[in-house]
Amino acid sequence: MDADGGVELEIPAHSEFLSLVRAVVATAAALDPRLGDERIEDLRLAVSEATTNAIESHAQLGSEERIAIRCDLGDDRIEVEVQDHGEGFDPDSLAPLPPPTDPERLEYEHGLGLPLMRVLADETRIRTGADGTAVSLVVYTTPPGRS
Amino acid sequence: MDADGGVELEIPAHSEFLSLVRAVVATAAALDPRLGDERIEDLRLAVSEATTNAIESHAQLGSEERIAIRCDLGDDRIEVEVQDHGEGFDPDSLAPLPPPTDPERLEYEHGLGLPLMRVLADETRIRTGADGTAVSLVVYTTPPGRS
Amino acid sequence: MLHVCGEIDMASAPQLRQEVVGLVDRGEPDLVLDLTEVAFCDSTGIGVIVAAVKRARTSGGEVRVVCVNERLLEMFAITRLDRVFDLFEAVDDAVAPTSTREVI
Amino acid sequence: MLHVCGEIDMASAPQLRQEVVGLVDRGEPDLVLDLTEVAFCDSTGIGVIVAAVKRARTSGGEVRVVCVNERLLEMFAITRLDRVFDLFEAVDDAVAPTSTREVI
Ligand SMILES: Nc1ncnc2c1ncn2[C@@H]1O[C@H](COP(=O)(O)OP(=O)(O)O)[C@@H](O)[C@H]1O
Ligand SMILES: Nc1ncnc2c1ncn2[C@@H]1O[C@H](COP(=O)(O)OP(=O)(O)O)[C@@H](O)[C@H]1O
Repeated sequence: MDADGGVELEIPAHSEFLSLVRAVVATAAALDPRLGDERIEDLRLAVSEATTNAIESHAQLGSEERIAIRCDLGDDRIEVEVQDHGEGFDPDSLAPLPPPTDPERLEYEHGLGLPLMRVLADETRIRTGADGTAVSLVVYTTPPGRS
Repeated sequence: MDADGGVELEIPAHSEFLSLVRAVVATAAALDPRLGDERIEDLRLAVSEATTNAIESHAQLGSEERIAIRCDLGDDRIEVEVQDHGEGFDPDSLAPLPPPTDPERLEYEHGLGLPLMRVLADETRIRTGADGTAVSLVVYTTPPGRS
Repeated sequence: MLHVCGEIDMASAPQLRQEVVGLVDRGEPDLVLDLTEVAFCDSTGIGVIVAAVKRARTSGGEVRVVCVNERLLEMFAITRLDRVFDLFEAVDDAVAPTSTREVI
Repeated sequence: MLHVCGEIDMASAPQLRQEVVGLVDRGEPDLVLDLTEVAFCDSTGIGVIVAAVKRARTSGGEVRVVCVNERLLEMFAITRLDRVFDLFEAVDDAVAPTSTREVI
């Protein structure tokens, strides 16, 4: 990710700033004329999910540290990275959701964020450790694999 | 200005990011329910002017450095600071605009930004030097002088 | 019947949860949740709807979700929740269950 | 006549300047500049209008600015430009100068 070409936003880890993050992502994405409204909306929602998780991770630690959101407008993609200083997690060990036919399914009010991000973004990368988590969400602006 | 309570935005010094700055300022200001649409619009325009000057100052140096915009939601005010790394200027030695009755007035396409900021914001502070300029724009959320 | 409008996210979900669960608990287990005017909803909002459905079913009732927003319908599809509870195209469909039509 | 819409700022001003100055230079010194649909305009945009007026007057013409947006009218007042050129409430007023009415 080119650190100098993009937009960087830092917010307090409070849910009232989520709407601001969404506005920034939508406005930054709209700078690329190739991206349609649908894809902007995909990215906006995915970033909102990632930022919600970041805010939650700080709340769990009682951390007053800030959360950083970087938007990079690349040649063929928009990449948004959401970085927190929470205690990290293991994405591979999350319990899968029960199938919709299982009455247990209604016990799962949570656990929808990551599955949504993975469907909405063209690429989702998670780097996580004891110092925090960085989630990268990529939406292609040109059809991939054509170069 | 409380460095930890606010929103911080960094943008490349290019005019295409002005609309993003305006969106951030308007969304951040709207978080304070006491601020009406009119005052949000005042702040949005004032910050747009300050950011335009900041972008120009980098263009003059050919600088690829970024511009920082900090929004702080205080108890009785919203303060936005626009900081550049241009070569600074002397606000006191700017030539005043000719009066509107002077035909010369039409020679002045520029020089409107600072006068506008001073009218739109409740406080305008400029710190400037050879390392750059920081313009602080304050809009009160509660009537001042009532405490 | 509850008309929800605006944005449902982590900031607004707690209040919505209180309202929805409160309605079900105060004896409205057959709740119509009208999401027609919702401008934005993320997984936190979806979680509130799941909570409402669960609560209602526990009391022998059902929550009927009215939703035309394509983005929201997509979210219900991605999370497979369209199989867990019924979605209606219009409030009238949800209120008169004999003439309802499912959207997805 | 030029209808301007959208946002006029440092990003869009160069193109607008080219169009406006081009029109005046190509023999339309009596230009009507319709700002009714302008959503945002800052001092860079105001500068373009000043440039157009100057250019037109040099050719013995005049630019008539149509503007109802309160914010923009305020900006013309703060910069005292409402005294430098005339502002009109509607395109019709600007086009038929005998029946015009000044806004401020
Ligand atoms: N940034 C993060 N920091 C720490 N834990 C996280 C982070 N993102 C996700 N997680 C963990 O992964 C789980 C699943 O996340 P997600 O699918 O978004 O659903 P939800 O946030 O609703 O629980 C979370 O409950 C949390 O335990
Ligand atoms: N951030 C800044 N860095 C350097 N010079 C500045 C800055 N802001 C303003 N100036 C100087 O002050 C002048 C007047 O600024 P302003 O009133 O905003 O009008 P304009 O930008 O249209 O010239 C500018 O032309 C510039 O020389």
